[in-house]
Amino acid sequence: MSKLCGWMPEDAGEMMQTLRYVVFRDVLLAMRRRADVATTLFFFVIVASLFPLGVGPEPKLLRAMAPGILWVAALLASMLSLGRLFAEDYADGSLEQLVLVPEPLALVVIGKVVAHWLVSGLPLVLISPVIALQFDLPRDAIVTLLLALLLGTPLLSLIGAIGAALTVGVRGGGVLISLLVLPLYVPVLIFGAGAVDASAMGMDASGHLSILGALLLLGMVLAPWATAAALRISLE
Amino acid sequence: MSKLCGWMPEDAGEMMQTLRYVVFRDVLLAMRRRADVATTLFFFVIVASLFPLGVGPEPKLLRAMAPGILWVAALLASMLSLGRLFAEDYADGSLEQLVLVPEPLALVVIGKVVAHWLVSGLPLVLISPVIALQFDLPRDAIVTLLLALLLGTPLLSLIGAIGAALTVGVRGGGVLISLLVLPLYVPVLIFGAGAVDASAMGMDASGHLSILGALLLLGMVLAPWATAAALRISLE
Amino acid sequence: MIWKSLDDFIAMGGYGFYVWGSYLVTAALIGAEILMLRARRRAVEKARHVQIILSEQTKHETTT
Amino acid sequence: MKLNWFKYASPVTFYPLAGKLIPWFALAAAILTVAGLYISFFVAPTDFQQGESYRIIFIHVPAAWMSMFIYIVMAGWAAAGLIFNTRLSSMMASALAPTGALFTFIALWTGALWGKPTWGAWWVWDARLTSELILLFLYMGFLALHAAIDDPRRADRASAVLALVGVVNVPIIYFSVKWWNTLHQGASVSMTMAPKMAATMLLGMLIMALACWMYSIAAALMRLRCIILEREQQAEWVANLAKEPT
Amino acid sequence: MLEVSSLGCLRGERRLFAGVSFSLRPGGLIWIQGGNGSGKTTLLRTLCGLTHAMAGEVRWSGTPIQLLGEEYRRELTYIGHANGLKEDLSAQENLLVAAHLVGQPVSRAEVAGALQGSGLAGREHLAVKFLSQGQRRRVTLARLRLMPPRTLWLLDEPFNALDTHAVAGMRKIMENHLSQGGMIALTTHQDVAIQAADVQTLRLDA
Amino acid sequence: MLEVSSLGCLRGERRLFAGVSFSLRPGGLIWIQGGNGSGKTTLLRTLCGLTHAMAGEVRWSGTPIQLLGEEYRRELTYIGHANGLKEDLSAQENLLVAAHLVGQPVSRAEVAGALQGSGLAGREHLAVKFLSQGQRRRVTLARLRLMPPRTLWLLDEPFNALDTHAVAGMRKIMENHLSQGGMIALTTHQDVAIQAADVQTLRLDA
Ligand code: HEM
Ligand SMILES: Nc1ncnc2c1ncn2[C@@H]1O[C@H](COP(=O)(O)OP(=O)(O)OP(=O)(O)O)[C@@H](O)[C@H]1O
Ligand SMILES: Nc1ncnc2c1ncn2[C@@H]1O[C@H](COP(=O)(O)OP(=O)(O)OP(=O)(O)O)[C@@H](O)[C@H]1O
Ligand SMILES: [Mg+2]
Ligand SMILES: [Mg+2]
Repeated sequence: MSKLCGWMPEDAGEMMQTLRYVVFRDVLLAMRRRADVATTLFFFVIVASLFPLGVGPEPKLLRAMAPGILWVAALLASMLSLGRLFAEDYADGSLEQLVLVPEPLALVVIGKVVAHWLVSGLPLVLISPVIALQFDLPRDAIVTLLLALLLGTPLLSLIGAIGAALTVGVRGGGVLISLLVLPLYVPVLIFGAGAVDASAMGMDASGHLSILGALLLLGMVLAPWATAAALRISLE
Repeated sequence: MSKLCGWMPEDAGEMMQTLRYVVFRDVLLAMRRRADVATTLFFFVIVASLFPLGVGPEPKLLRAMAPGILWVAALLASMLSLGRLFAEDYADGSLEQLVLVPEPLALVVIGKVVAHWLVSGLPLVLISPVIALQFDLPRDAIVTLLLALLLGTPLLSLIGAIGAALTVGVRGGGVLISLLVLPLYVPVLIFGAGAVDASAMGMDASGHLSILGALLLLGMVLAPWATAAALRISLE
Repeated sequence: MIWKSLDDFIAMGGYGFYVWGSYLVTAALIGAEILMLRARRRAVEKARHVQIILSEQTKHETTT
Repeated sequence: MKLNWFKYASPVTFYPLAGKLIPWFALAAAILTVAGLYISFFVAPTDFQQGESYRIIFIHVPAAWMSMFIYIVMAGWAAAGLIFNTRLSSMMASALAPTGALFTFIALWTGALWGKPTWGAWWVWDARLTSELILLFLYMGFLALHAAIDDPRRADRASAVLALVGVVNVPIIYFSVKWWNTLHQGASVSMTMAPKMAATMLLGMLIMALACWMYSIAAALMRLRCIILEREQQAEWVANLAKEPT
Repeated sequence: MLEVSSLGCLRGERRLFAGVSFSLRPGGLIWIQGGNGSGKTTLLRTLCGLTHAMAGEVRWSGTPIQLLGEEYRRELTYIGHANGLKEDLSAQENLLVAAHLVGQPVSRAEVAGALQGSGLAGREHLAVKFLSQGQRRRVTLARLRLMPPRTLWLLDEPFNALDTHAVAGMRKIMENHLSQGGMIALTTHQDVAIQAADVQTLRLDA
Repeated sequence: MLEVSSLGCLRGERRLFAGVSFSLRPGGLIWIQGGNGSGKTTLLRTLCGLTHAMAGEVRWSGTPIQLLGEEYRRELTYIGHANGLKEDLSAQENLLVAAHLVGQPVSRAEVAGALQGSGLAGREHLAVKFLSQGQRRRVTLARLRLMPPRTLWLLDEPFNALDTHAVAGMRKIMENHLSQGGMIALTTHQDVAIQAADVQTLRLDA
């Protein structure tokens, strides 16, 4: 029997392997639908284009709103795809299997978050300058927007993962959960939009950006554990 | 055998009964998962309240933006809850059972749309005056907003149902649905926001409102059939 | 003749970037579409070829 | 007469016919493009208001026309496929969609490049611009839905429903956007052209439009042939095709 | 009477079955057999009109079912592999809603009776998500106990996840239905001996 | 060795089972029996640590499993009622990913072999959503064919939806595993006679 179980080397390489395969699995799943990534992008573009239709075409008004609009669109795009981060795995039983993986659950969570960001966060960051042009933002503000989104979207994925884990197979307490998680997005939005706003008005945005960076660090350290704990509770 | 099958009266009452029970079922389900209703509402509130934070406190600017923002928020909130309109029923097999109901499928669709509106549209209409007050809209505009939302949100549910039916059983449905549905929402957004805008500027909004009403009628006549056709295709 | 020289033609009265940006990108996109159609065609042809060979083989196996 | 029609409504008979037609359309497209470009760049005079930047019109307007026209044709084929359950019609619809989306994108791109020197901005929220953008979204929705469904028959039918819903909505969207813009005047720039379009300009534009038309038909037919082959892999007539040179 | 003539079905590039013909008379049972993936589920779905056949026809009292639509749906109960229960509703609510939706206005007492008969007494008001796999299947099958039943039952692996006691109960229900002139088309991998006057088997194996 | 001592479990206000004790030695099989809803699934989930017990303890080689964590998870394969397959991936991809995730670096050839052994040759590259119910179960169970296997298998109704041929195949795999010193805890409502040296049964009926 020792032969049966002793075959596996226990090292950091194996953790990396687990991480890599979680990422691989989720990215592969997303790639199965060639349209998936493009769809997230288009969603972002469409939402951003809806606001001018509602508010009207005055360029000055639109320029003032642009940072807020872009950030709300980013938040939505990331949130829409987050809903299914664990829900599908839960429904088809593969979440149980992931929890039984012989590595810390937080590692699996990190893998899933990374995959989510690669598939839905990154493309969005890359296309954001084009949309900023539609709102006629100055060049400095566009650079700041890129940086802010680069820091902010992973944070959205990390925070969203906690919410997604808590709402897996909810039993009643769901209202409380959405009360807790949605407000967590608000700081990201305020500092993200604030950075772009500042830079559009010719001020220094580095204060906002460093707060975003600090939040991201905090999120990377805490969120996976919180998510892992939430998942265990949900599966119980 | 004739006794086995002939027991059932065939009349309009029976159609009403089917309709009533579809609505009953979906509202009951929503009440069991109050988190979902709350999330939609919350989302609406957060999107709408974010802008004053992002844009700054100038009341004039805010008032100019208010109709557009409120309508976009309503659009997105309604769309967010669409993902679940048929997807869950599909996953657990009860959509098949609904398609096999011995009444026209369009009737079942109407029932589901009504329930969707009651659960996600109506609460939003009811809370909108509170948010309009945050933007310091005049009283007339608030009344117009209420009326416009009352006409517009059912239309959103009707159009959205088509998109939801088309994406049943398709992975990445949540985001795809928005790509399909949001462009179709544009007229509702324009006339809805236009009505509020007009009335905020002291003009007559009845033109916009009657166009919204006409669109709603058109939607009520056409959308259920399109949705039913889409559902049959998706289940094939 | 409208254009004095090739340079003049390329400069487009100072609007060269916009005019050529339009035409060249259009040409590139249409070219890309044609190439993609070619590639698709070739992929289908290849798959079909493989299938024909396969079906011929199985026919052979079943007859012998 | 009727028999004849249905004969060509089947992929088997249409496939070779399409193969014969493609070179002619391609040739026409090439000749018309050369003629059109010659007129655009060497015959049409400089516009006294906009200078040379106006020469974008010769690609911009044909592309914008094609984008709208192809959508309608596509929806027509989709409807035919849904109602008469003919495979070829649905295939035609999905063969047209990418080309339509391409022309929409070209219209947007050239428009943006024209807007920068003319209006000083890449983009303004003008009615026509906005409705063209929404048209691109509609095309993308059609393509994404088609790509997201694995069973081709189901994909055809589902996206046909979408195209039809879209076609009901396109005029509504168009007029609503138009109205939206006129309601909020203000900073928006209205699209103005030289007061009187010179005859040569019009001629150039029409020839280029015709060239785009021919190109679209050729491209759609080529894509159609690919689709037919992909879908009917297992059919006997496709297998027989291989024995003859194509 | 259900008549099936030379039905054929393609999936992907694969021919699942072809030339399937049979007819089912009042009181008749047909047991559709075949290995995993041989097309039993596909056949049942074709019989209820959810899937279109590539070839052949399904007729109910002589008319093709596509032409009948609602009239045919009114005669039939299909229980697929998925249970079709809403996880957040209780067993009682699920049954009540399902029955009313198909135009069968049952009372609470009748539903309670059916659940009791299925061995779920005491769990009528528990949300279905708390029930065990077999209990869920029992809830789904309890629809067959509600009077008055439809004529034609199409059952896809009804015994899945059921314990032996529940299987015996189901068998009795089915025999009762047949003796009253009902019809059943059934797939199952388990060997359940159903006593009926007219039992056919159909093998779909490739 | 797996030791279970006076395990008890509450669900809602209901006592599912109490005082369950047994031990499973290398080569041993335990067949957990009981009617629908008697707590078999709950017991299996407790054994793999997904659910906490209200009373009693589960020990692996003498240490409570909560203290072991990953070390214990490395020894065990749990196959629940749900298949745990991703519908959009092919059978091959599903197995590859699943094996790598649990730290079992198998090759494509091994996976293909396992699938072939499960009677899925020719369908390795079809997305799982196109497979029939039984074929999906076969894909899930093919994990057990991949070498080198884990020591302790916890199988919840593995034979569900399988045809008789596949059931026989699974039985052989399980017998093979036991003869190599593996352990199995199993629930099933079907009567499958597994030949092994050390077979226990445990009835959970209330
Ligand atoms: C991204 C920017 C633009 C887009 C999306 C766009 C879109 C369109 C569309 C859809 C049409 C066809 C409309 C119809 O036939 O009714 C059109 C026509 C036209 N556009 Fe643009 N356009 C853009 C920018 C511009 C600019 C900057 C100019 C010139 C200053 C311009 C000049 C024209 C002209 C002259 C026509 C032909 C008008 C006619 O046939 O009545 N466009 N454009
Ligand atoms: N797109 C496709 N390409 C190839 N094969 C397909 C496709 N879709 C379905 N199939 C095959 O069609 C069959 C569907 O069978 P069905 O679900 O009817 O089987 P079944 O007899 O009910 O099996 P089970 O006993 O496992 O429930 C499967 O063999 C599946 O592999
Ligand atoms: N919250 C709750 N309140 C009351 N009873 C509950 C609750 N949650 C679960 N149960 C009961 O616990 C039991 C769970 O049983 P479990 O799923 O372990 O059964 P099982 O033996 O696997 O049955 P099956 O053979 O049907 O798979 C069920 O009887 C269920 O009704
Ligand atoms: Mg089946
Ligand atoms: Mg169980």
